[in-house]
Amino acid sequence: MAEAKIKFGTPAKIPGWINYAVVPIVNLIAAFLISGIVIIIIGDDPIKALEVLFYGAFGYPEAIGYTLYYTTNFIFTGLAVAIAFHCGLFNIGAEGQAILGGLGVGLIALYFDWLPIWLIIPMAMIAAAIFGAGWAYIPAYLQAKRGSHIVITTIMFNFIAAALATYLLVEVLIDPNGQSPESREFAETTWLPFFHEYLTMPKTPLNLSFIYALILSACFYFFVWHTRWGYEIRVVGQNETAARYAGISPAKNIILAMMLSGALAGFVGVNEIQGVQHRLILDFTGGYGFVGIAVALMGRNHPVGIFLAALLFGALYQGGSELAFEMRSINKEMIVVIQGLIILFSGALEHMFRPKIEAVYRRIVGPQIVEAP
Amino acid sequence: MTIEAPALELRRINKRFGPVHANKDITLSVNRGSIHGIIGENGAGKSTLMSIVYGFYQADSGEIFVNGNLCDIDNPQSSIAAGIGMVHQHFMLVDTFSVLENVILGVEGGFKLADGLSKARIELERLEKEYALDVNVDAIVGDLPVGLRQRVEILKALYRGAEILILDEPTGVLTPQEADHLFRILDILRDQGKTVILITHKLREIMAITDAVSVMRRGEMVAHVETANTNREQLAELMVGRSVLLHVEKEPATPTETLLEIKNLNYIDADGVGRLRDVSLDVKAGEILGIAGVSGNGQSELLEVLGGILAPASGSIRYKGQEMCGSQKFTARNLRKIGLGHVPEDRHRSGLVLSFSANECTILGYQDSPEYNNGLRLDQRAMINACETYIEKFDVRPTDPMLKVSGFSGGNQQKLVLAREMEQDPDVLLVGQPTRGVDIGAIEFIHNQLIKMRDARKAILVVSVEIDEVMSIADRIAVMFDGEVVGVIDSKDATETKLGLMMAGIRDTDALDKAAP
Amino acid sequence: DDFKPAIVFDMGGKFDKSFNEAAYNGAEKFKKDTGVDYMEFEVTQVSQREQAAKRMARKDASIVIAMGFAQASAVEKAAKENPDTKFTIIDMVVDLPNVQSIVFREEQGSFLVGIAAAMASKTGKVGFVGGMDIPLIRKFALGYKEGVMYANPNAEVIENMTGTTPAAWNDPTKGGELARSQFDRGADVVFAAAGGTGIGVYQSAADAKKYAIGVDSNQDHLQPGTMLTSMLKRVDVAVYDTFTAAKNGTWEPGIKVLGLKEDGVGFSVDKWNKDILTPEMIAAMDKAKADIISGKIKVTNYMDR
Amino acid sequence: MESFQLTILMLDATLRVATPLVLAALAGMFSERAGVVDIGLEGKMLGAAFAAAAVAAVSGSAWVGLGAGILTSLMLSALHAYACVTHKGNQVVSGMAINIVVAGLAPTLGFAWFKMGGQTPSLNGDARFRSIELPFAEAAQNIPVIGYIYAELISGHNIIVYMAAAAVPITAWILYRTRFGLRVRAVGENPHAVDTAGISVDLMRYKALAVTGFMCGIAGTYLSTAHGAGFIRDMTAGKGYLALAALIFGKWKPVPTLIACLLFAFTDAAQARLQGVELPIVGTIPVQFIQALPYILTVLLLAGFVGKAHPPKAIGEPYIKER
Ligand SMILES: Nc1ncnc2c1ncn2[C@@H]1O[C@H](COP(=O)(O)OP(=O)(O)OP(=O)(O)O)[C@@H](O)[C@H]1O
Ligand SMILES: Nc1ncnc2c1ncn2[C@@H]1O[C@H](COP(=O)(O)OP(=O)(O)OP(=O)(O)O)[C@@H](O)[C@H]1O
Ligand SMILES: [Mg+2]
Ligand SMILES: [Mg+2]
Repeated sequence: MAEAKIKFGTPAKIPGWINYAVVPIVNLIAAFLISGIVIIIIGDDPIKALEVLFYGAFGYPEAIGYTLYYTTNFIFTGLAVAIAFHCGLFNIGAEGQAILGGLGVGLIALYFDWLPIWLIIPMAMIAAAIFGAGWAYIPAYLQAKRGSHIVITTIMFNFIAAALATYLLVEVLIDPNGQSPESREFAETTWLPFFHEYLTMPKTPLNLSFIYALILSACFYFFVWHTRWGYEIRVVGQNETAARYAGISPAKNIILAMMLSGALAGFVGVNEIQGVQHRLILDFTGGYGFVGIAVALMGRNHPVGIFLAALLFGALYQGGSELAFEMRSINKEMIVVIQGLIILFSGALEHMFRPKIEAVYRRIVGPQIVEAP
Repeated sequence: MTIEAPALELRRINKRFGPVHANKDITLSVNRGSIHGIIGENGAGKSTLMSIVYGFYQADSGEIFVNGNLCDIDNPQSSIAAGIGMVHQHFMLVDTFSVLENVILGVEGGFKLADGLSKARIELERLEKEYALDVNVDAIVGDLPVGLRQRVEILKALYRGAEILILDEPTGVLTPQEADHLFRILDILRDQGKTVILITHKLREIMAITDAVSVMRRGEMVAHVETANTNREQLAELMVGRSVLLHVEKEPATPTETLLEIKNLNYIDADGVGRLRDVSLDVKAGEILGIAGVSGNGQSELLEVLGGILAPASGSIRYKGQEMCGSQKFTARNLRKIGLGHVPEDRHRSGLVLSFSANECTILGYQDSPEYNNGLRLDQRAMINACETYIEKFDVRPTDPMLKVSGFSGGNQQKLVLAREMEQDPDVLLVGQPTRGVDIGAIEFIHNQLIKMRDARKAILVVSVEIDEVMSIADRIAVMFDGEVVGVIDSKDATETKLGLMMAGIRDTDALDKAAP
Repeated sequence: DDFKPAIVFDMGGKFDKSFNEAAYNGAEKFKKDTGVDYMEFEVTQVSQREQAAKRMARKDASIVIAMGFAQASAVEKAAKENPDTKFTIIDMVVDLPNVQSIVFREEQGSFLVGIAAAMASKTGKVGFVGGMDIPLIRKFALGYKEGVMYANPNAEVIENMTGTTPAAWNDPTKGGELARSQFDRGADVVFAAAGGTGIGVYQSAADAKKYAIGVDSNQDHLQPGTMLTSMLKRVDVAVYDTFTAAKNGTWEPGIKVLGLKEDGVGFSVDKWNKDILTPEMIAAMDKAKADIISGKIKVTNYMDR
Repeated sequence: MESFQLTILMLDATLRVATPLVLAALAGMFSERAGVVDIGLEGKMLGAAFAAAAVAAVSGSAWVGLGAGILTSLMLSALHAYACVTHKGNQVVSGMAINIVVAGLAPTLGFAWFKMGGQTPSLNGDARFRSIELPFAEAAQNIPVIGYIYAELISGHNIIVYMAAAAVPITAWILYRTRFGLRVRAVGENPHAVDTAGISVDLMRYKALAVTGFMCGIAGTYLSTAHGAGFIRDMTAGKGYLALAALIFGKWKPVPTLIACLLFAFTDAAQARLQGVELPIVGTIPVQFIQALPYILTVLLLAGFVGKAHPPKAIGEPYIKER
């Protein structure tokens, strides 16, 4: 019987640090191992590559500035995708919403730059939110009222947003003295303060948006888990019938969640256009909207997770550019491969090593006997 | 005397789910050609045990013998091969498929479907005749009422040549007529030499149809008895571990003012079908109005219209004298504010959000009540406190308000929903299927709570397909048929036959009187 | 020995089959001829432009070439911060004492190949396929159109742009379809200024046995037999010369305009198109070239409208 | 007459453009009908396009290239299955990861092998699938209307276009008339039912994903060795996502999906002809708006005509037995 007891003894409970630290680290190691093999195949030194990558992301103040600057974008798009997820919606349109957000910033900065600084800066940020939210509103409305599949409509709206931006920058907003499809530079009063203006650190694109992203993350947590509106969004996302039973309108919440999502995505425009570029340009969204999907999913739609995932991708972007710079044989395609492998191992294959790690832990700790309740 | 090997024998089956020891050293022997009942409280481990027999789960240890032979059952395929069939509590059917397609899934007999389908069509016709299991084999399963879906499940098992048929709470969702029909089918099966294992919470069914009963409690097998040598009281006690009152003790009602008044209510669904037709009813403070009827005759729609979920086409609904139809206030949200409680028919579909924790579910529908809100903030402390109170008052197990509700058993989930709606102290309470899938210990408790509310001068409307239940708790009974109220009678005058006739749509009072004893 | 040239490619990457690749070829040639290696970076995110320019400066680059108009503001910032570093930007003007700006007169080269297109066309209809609709591409298109009209005032030019996202530079299937649609409508010569998308255009022309005109570098070898000629934009030469000048100490800031006169643009005559590009066409183009240089023919620069 | 001919030529273009969409969308149909979301269509196509072009260039045979394309796509599909079926990983993330890895890996390998900047050599001769003239096409050319349609629209495509055309009825037949199809549909609707019927859910999903990989391989091969003539990085240019949209648009059913693909392809062909055209009243519409037209049209159609879609019920959920 004793033997049987041991056999059926409840396995020891797996402590949090295994799940939240050991497993992700093992996943990352696996991704780097495979990347290393690819690097060996193309004839370079993987250990050095890893060193350069890490050094490039965190090794010196400028690197950290850049890493956090990228992180900022990923926080915005990660939160954007996550809030829609909480409402059971798959927002692939963060990219287009970010374009519109930038447009909102640009219009305010270009046409209202006579306003005082304390007014124009928040106005531009609000415009980003309104434009992003407005762009998300149409697919949301169509989903809520007409049942049009939001995945398709948001994909389509990405293309339409790109077309709109190209048109405006080529025909309307283009700097009359310039030749490239970008607007004139904004007045300095519209710029967000850079970190390096206030802290002793080298010049980097890191600006106030980063703090703003952190504040929004806290708001996100509070909103989703500690307000009735967040609660209602989650009910709709988990069980629409229950929502209707509880007097919660699915349509209203779908639209609300998507507009919040669009507004969050629009803030990429704040970071990029208002914070860094100081002029409207094309392609500033740089795929952040798509990577936001991976960030949200890897971060379990929770702001802490999203921050960590965003930091990972920020580090990859910045460390990757250092890598491309320092190592001749590693070009931008190779960086893409490494990023893909990390998404694969830490995202899609995240459960691959978990049982083995847990088994190892159990073997070390030994079984515990717990009686059924 | 030749000792025939039992059709099914289990020896020392153990199964754990994490910390829960769902099956502890279970031993069971089922005779061939018998109907064997298994009873036990919610979460006692019945479904788990049967899932092990069917190969859906694997036991941590133990042995399974079929017809005296040790069987290594590690997936449903080996169990099917051993002649075991199972009708799961939640049907394992593909809703978008036809009956025929569902039946042949897994035993298609060849790459091209056409051959298998025509073969199955013939075979099914035979089976349907032999076991009185008529269903239209070309119907889409999703369109069928539950009773018929269950027959599809039985056909599926028989088509696979099942000799031992396991049914997990088959009558939980059936109307009495459907249940009777099922029992006739089971009888035929037994007569044909098949073995049936029946899991149920309804002692009446056990007494009516089984040959032997096994009782489980908290993962253990606590008793085996011949049905002939036992009675309901004894079984109830074995199950719950204490004596249970099987009848509801209540004083006669003393109804006062009308709190809910429905006049000429009509509802037309999305397909343009009239689901409620000129329904007129009233419920007074201090009484329970029971709505009986075969499911699908408009009761569900009535509840949802009254709950502010569906919009009526015409008619009048007055809550506490306030006209609701056509009013801006006629939404589920506002009705709750006015003092309406609503326990939905289906706890999984609408009453709960399964992925939420218990405390989050306790505010479903009341999420904007000041009680749970502190400015912008949802007051987590208040939510947990409320949940703890409910858990304590309604004896919900487990007792942790932070647990996900999907981890609670059906009976305990039902208690959580009831607690939520009752503890808001509504003046009018709508209750759909109060005890569906709930064990008798919990049934007793739930019924007593409803009576207590009645005695606190609340108006209660209970929809149930269980005639027993309606008769024992309601003061007046309205019977619905095809969207109409066939009649309203005092429960003192109600008999099973009379209600049965009304449920079939017969209004003729003479016939009713004649039917009366 | 301590001469350290550097080059920053833009988003298309150094293998974009046109502009950046031409620069890459120039840099490679410089490396081969002088044995001096160069630093390089391919921009993938907009913010990397500035980062790259500054990093090159910090790494003590002797000369930094920035490819493409989009790098203007990055170069401006980096040049201001590093007044001792030499910068050369191609395709755009940045007015700073340590910046050299090289711009090409694409319209002049396009004008010439427009003449060839009009002369080679039997139907009097010719096509143009652009990548993204941006001013630079319109500059090509406008010069081309004027050249076509110059040679045949009755000719018709069918103009198509590939897309509105950067994917438009790398969509050969779409390019091929656009070309076919122009052929369907009667065009029989097509000029592509669309990066990698052009590959599909040339393939389509080869499949349909129509003529195509390459762009930036000499692309005649891609489909020998149907490549009428290529509009050359000597980015490779510009890069090579810039490095060389910087090495020899003859590099000078200011604006450098490379047109027909400077041999900065032109058309290709080689073994692959010698059977198609007739002496009459070459003569006509040479004459127009002389007239443009002398100012007799004015080709509109889209940017100066 | 001329506008008739132009219409036919435009439809002809529609078929060419629709081919990879149809193949990829039908490929996705198997995966999604089996309950596995596949946004990795893009990556599989790109991988196949690369492998096919590379192998065709080396071997000189388009058919060998096709084999390589299919094999590559199958391997990527197996990876997707390994992540989402075996390890219950998130299907969207897995698809995205595959897209990203392939987008980087194909040019990296291409550069290493061919030293042509990530491109493969231009394919010609047998290394490429050529147009097939159907019998009598030449002769029929001059018969008005019918003959012209036959010669221009029906005849003169490469073999993969015909494969795509055949793939629609074949897919419908497999899905609705065979045991495999029945099980695929069942596993996407209710995997528990499939499991209790004694069929392995995981194995079914692997099989369905294998079919997806197979068809995606053909779609990718088409891009680089039939429609185009060589691989260039990112050459799928979003076709995988468009195919997915067509699949959803077509409500996961073969014929409506085909129609959606044709619609996308047609608007694409039409917009090429609308660019710069002077329209009455509005004048010349900016190119960007013409280019956005297919997308705007799709949204309008979705909002106006296509009702609520009912996706396979179990889609996106990894199957976990002990629920
Ligand atoms: N898949 C599972 N994972 C974890 N625990 C489980 C699982 N299935 C069952 N359990 C636990 O095992 C115990 C027995 O459950 P089981 O479903 O067998 O009960 P039951 O007797 O069928 O109850 P009911 O009468 O409500 O149907 C319960 O405590 C339940 O919480
Ligand atoms: N993931 C899980 N973790 C813990 N227990 C679970 C889990 N899933 C199911 N259970 C338990 O398994 C048992 C059986 O689940 P099932 O869905 O059959 O519910 P049930 O109790 O029979 O309810 P009902 O009769 O209302 O359907 C329940 O007691 C439930 O508590
Ligand atoms: Mg059960
Ligand atoms: Mg139950």
